[in-house]
Amino acid sequence: MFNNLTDISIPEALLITVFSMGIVFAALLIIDLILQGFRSLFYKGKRQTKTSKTNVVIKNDKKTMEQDRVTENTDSDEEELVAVIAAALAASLSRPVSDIKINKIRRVGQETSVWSKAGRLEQMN
Amino acid sequence: MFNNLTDISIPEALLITVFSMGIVFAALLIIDLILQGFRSLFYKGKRQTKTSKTNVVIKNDKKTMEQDRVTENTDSDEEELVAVIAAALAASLSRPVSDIKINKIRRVGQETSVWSKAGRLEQMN
Amino acid sequence: MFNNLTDISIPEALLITVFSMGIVFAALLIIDLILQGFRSLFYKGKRQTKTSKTNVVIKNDKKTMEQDRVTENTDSDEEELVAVIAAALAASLSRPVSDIKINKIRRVGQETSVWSKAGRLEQMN
Amino acid sequence: MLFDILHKFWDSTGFKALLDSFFKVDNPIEILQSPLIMILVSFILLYLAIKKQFEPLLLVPIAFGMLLTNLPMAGLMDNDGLLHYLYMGTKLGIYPPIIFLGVGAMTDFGPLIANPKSVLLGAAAQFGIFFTFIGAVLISKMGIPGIGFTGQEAASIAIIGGADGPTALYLTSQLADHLLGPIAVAAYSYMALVPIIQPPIMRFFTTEEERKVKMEQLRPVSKTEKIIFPIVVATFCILLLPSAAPLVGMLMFGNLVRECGVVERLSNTIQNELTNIVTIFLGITVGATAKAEVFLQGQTIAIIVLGLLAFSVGTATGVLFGKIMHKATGGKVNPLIGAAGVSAVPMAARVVQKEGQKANPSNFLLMHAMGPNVAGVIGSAVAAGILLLFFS
Amino acid sequence: MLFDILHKFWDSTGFKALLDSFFKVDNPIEILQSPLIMILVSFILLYLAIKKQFEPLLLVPIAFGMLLTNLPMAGLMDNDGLLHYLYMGTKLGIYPPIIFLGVGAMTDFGPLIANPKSVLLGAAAQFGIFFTFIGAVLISKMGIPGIGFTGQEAASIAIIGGADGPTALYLTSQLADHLLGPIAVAAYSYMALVPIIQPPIMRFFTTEEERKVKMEQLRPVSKTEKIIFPIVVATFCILLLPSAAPLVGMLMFGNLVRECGVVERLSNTIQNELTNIVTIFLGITVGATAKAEVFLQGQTIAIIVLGLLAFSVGTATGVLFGKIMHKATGGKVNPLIGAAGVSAVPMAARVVQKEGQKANPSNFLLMHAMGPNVAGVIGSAVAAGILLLFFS
Amino acid sequence: MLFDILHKFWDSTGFKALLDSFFKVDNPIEILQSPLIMILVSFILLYLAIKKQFEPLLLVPIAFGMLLTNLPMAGLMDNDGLLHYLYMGTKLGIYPPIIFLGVGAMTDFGPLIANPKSVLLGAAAQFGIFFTFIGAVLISKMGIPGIGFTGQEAASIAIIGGADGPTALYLTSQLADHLLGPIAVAAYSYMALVPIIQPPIMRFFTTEEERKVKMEQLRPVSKTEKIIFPIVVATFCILLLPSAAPLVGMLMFGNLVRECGVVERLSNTIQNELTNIVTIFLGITVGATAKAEVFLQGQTIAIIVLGLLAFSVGTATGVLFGKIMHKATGGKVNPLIGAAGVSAVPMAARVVQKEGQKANPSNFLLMHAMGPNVAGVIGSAVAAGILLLFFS
Ligand code: NA
Ligand code: NA
Ligand code: NA
Repeated sequence: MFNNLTDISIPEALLITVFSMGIVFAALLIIDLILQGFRSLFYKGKRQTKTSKTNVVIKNDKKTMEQDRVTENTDSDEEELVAVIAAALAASLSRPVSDIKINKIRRVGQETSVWSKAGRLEQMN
Repeated sequence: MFNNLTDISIPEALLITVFSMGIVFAALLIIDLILQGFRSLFYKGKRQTKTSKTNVVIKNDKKTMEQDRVTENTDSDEEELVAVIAAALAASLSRPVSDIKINKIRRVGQETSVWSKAGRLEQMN
Repeated sequence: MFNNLTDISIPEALLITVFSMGIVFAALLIIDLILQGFRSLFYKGKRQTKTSKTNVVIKNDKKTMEQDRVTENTDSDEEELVAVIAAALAASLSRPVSDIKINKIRRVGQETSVWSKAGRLEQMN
Repeated sequence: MLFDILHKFWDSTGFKALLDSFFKVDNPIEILQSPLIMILVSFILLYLAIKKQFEPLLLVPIAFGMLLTNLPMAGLMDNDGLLHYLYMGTKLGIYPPIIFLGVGAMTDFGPLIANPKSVLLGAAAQFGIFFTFIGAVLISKMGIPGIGFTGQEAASIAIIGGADGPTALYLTSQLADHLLGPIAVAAYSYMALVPIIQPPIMRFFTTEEERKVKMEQLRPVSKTEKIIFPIVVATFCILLLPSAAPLVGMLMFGNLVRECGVVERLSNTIQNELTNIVTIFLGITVGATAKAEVFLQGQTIAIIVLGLLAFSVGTATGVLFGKIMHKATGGKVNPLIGAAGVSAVPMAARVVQKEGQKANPSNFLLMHAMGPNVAGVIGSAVAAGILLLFFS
Repeated sequence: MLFDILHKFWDSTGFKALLDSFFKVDNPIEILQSPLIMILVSFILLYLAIKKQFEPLLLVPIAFGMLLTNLPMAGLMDNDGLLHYLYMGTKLGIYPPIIFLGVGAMTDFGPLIANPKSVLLGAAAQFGIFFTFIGAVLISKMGIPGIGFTGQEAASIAIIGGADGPTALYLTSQLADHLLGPIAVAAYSYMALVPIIQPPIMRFFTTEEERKVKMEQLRPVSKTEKIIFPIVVATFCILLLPSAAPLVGMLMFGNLVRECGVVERLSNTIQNELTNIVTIFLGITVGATAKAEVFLQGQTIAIIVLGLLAFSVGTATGVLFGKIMHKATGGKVNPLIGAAGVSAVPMAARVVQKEGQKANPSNFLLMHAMGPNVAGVIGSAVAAGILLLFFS
Repeated sequence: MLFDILHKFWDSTGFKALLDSFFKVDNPIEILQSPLIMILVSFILLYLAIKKQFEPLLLVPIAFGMLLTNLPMAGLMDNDGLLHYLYMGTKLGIYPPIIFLGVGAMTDFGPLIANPKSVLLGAAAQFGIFFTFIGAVLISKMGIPGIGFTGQEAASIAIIGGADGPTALYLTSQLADHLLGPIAVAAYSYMALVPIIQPPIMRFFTTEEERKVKMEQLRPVSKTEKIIFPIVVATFCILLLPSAAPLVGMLMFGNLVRECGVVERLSNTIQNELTNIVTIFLGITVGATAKAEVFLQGQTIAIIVLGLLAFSVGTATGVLFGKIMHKATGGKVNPLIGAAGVSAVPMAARVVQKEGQKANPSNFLLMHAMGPNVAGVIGSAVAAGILLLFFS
């Protein structure tokens, strides 16, 4: 398509940019349209009617470091966390936020240190 | 062994069938004999005497879909399940069925949905 | 370095031994020195001051056979086990032994037999 | 110039290739081999796997592999394509024996050891394989245009009757890897359909009285027997049929790891992560062999039909042999358990349990059916060994 | 004779080679390419990864690989070296799509399905890629000695702007694998620095009022939609851009395995062990490409600078497009969520959440930002496909 | 014709080949190399591994691989055989370093860091390696027919004295892979026999008084030290001995992943699934190298004898160096801990603990023995590096 793809001229670079961003937008625009189709096909607002309260105990996984950063902050963050979890659950459980009541946030994570100790012991006994 | 193995004639196919089923039966018949040898070597009906009652709590794994199909049915299936588990345990614990008393069937599985939610949250917080 | 490495003479073998053990000792001696450097860099005996008691519940893993061998012995070994665990924890928690009080040793392992039974059942139901 | 790029871009898309597969064909019949049809087939398989739960562990990866390979221009099965690299494990016959390792580690041969006679039912059900082999040869002689199988192909189709996924995929990968797609689809679909295919055949060949037979309690099996079993069976079967070594060897190694009780951590990893990883790679690459031009052939229809025949005949001969044993033992054997000899573990054994209870609600045949069921796995591995001996 | 051996031994050590890299150079400038400098760089990266928690899952392996490859004479990247064998999975483009399989299995596209318009923010943020591409071409024209990029190299550098590790590593492995080291370091470092890079840009381009905007509750998304989504998006994107197939195909396969609900055990293994194993091998071998003589070049500095540009421009165009949507919807869209379009999942979405709350403590933008965030992953995979189309 | 097939079938079985190995030999002495004998040897190893729990994690796979490879005609180690494909990871030196990655991730170097002097005990115990090396050379000079070792073979046999499985397998795979079978069997058997081999030697070289010595509490070790340790040791050892890079590099990478605390998920996968999967493949393919014609040689007996020598001498020199340290420190060091320097982690350290308690019930030497024990792992990796430097 171009004279020499190992040595790109500036006009060529601009052309590539315009064309590529065009394709990127076109592609994602079509995905947008597909998803709007999803909405009309699958979502009729029915679920709004069944508003059962959901009690949730959040089980934190030990896998990422994300939570450690959260753990650094305290107290004031606790409320943010509740709100964020509520919002997240709302989406993932397909319920409006108002339906969700969080009773208790129990951190289950950080067992890792115990485990790795068990590992060490295992190795020695 | 045959003229042309990429182009099999019908008599050849029949011969292959007769011969192969012969080998299959011979092979499995010998396994049968070996297992009858096992019986006389290892099993003297001794275990019958020690009839201690075994209380078992069945821990269902979350891994396969099998249990979901079971879960669809209810109530009337519960009894079948107990019976089947008893039979299975009888074999795997090497005890006659009458020795086994199942107190409680506790399903531990299906934590997966909770976990995958935790996964999603983890990703977002 | 040698005439023929596929056919080693006895003097050559002795030379290799002397030289190699020399390198092994030299290498590990330097590691010794590095670790003595660690001691002076990172360890000032400070931690001695904060002597909070640590209550520990040991969680045995089901993975190795080691513990089975331990399990064979009983009673008299229990004390040894406590002592050994205390020593191990002392090192891994960076606390002197006297700081550690073990309340309870709870074996969590050996669920494997239950699990494998669950596996078999799963396969059959 | 932008127009020029757009034109070239359009030529590079799969959309154009897909349109061309309809409108730029020399012969209207070629439309029947359009990748679009395969894309639709993959959607149907995804529907069956997800909604109807047809053996989803393999059919979801197979169907997605089928989708990816039929999106034109993507080149995932080209020599330097991602799926082609992963396919090497299928082609070289590595993945299926590793799955068998996992199957061995998940299988309890206790019911077979307790009731050795049931091993013969696992032999009888292999008639399905060879009946189908004859069928495939017969069809080839009928002169239907586009439908004809070489000996290797006929053997690969026949093994569908083994009702055992890894065995079918291993044999096919060694004898006729271009048929991996249709044979995998047929084998896994019929395995999922066992609860529908088998009951009428089981009822047709048995009387109500026979189905009511309650079988006596199996004897207990000791740990020692369970440990010795895989060693002895592997040694014997491989000495008899060296070509069955990859399948039987791995099956029995997995079982030994399971039963020996001293390598629990290996057993867990084999049963879970190793099997899962290989399942994903095996499934998606088997699906990726099903390109439109090889899948959309008259042969595929013949394979689908012959596969159904294979399952049906295997069930029937299993049940009929069960009837012989019923007579020979003076009525101690319920002939229904013969149907479990096709393998399709553990589905076929569960079908036997259900049918037995329909006839007699106090009947528990599950453990008795597990014997022929696991014997069927050994039986079809042996049959695969014989076919490899002839055809490779 | 012992002295002779000692002399030869000394010649075989890395210590001697390291000393020679300082004292036995033809030209003093060569000292700047001493492996010792790379060893120090690897220590710094380890410090950042461990102490500062800069994307440690990849930077710890990358930094250690960098250390090992720069210890002279060890030969781990020689043709028969350990890391060279493991590197094949990187070079052949196998590891990054498998990581994408894991990413798909860990990603919830629900927020994107619920708010389709947010997909456009994921498109807008890709300007960062192409802006950087122009930048790399411009720099090459400036005639700075030792700094000049081919088209393939410029494309590989540009993809840093995608803020997506596996995509960057895949594209670079296909177009310019000698740059894997610096591009990986830049990409993962800036992803870790997202909470520092993005906020000033976000605040610069938005008003207080705009940042205060609360967005309305997302609609619920059904299981069916989540299952159909990966199938449809894979089919469409690969038909449009066949070259994106390895990335988009694996991403969406992983997501289907996650959402279909019938292959939980495959989903678990993909998310955990498979991803972890491949992460280790990918990381250490990517690091192992960063030998002193290729890493310690003026080009690396240019890549570091251009990478920062890429992230900044992507953030800015995302936010600016957010402002357009803010206007177009009559103020319903908070423009901050545009910043999440660069991907860097989920860090960028969390930054949006924090900035939104700073402006308005009752503001919860996280779920709204997850839409552009995951759209950005698709967007940069699409952009990578276009660049592959041009340059491979 | 059926008879004809049966005849050809019989020729294809392993049974015939096995019979021929007894009755159709040119020279009666060839009977001693019958595969049947190896099959019996594999059964004995399985018995030891399962019933006596001799290092079952490796001996169960090794013994089963030995069984499979000696079933005639199965061809699992032919160029296109299943085990031959899997063997590539052993032959290319990939599996053992990955096992070392796992060992690193499972090892706590804390006791070594707390007591640096114990590192020298890990050096002293390596005398066992070189003593055995001299022994192997001596035996070769004795002119016993059929027993003679090249330098490479002598080095591979000597490394048994390292009492470290992956190191022995790595060195042997690089220098003399035809000896993998006997060397693996000897190494793992003697590691299992450590509780029987070591105590008499330990008691012979020490006095009751010495064994009663209680050692003072180890100092606490900080997280920072544990993180820096693997980085520094890897850098130093590989600079000194580049040929040790695959072993030392992976050992220390695994340890860094363990100790750095920010990549817990990688650490878990390395310690469990990755190590387990590679253990299975390594074990079964190492066993598969032990075909009758290479295993049933006078050399194997020599290897078994030399291996025992290696363990015994290593234990003795470790204890003797312990006595030197006992004197040098004015009685602060219990010389028993020197025996742990042979590695065989953690068995040797446990033996020290038991012997110490026998002499003095209030004696807890375990943590003090862990120092030399893990130092022994580094020591034999260094020794392996030197042997590779000479002989590869
Ligand atoms: Na079968
Ligand atoms: Na992106
Ligand atoms: Na050692």
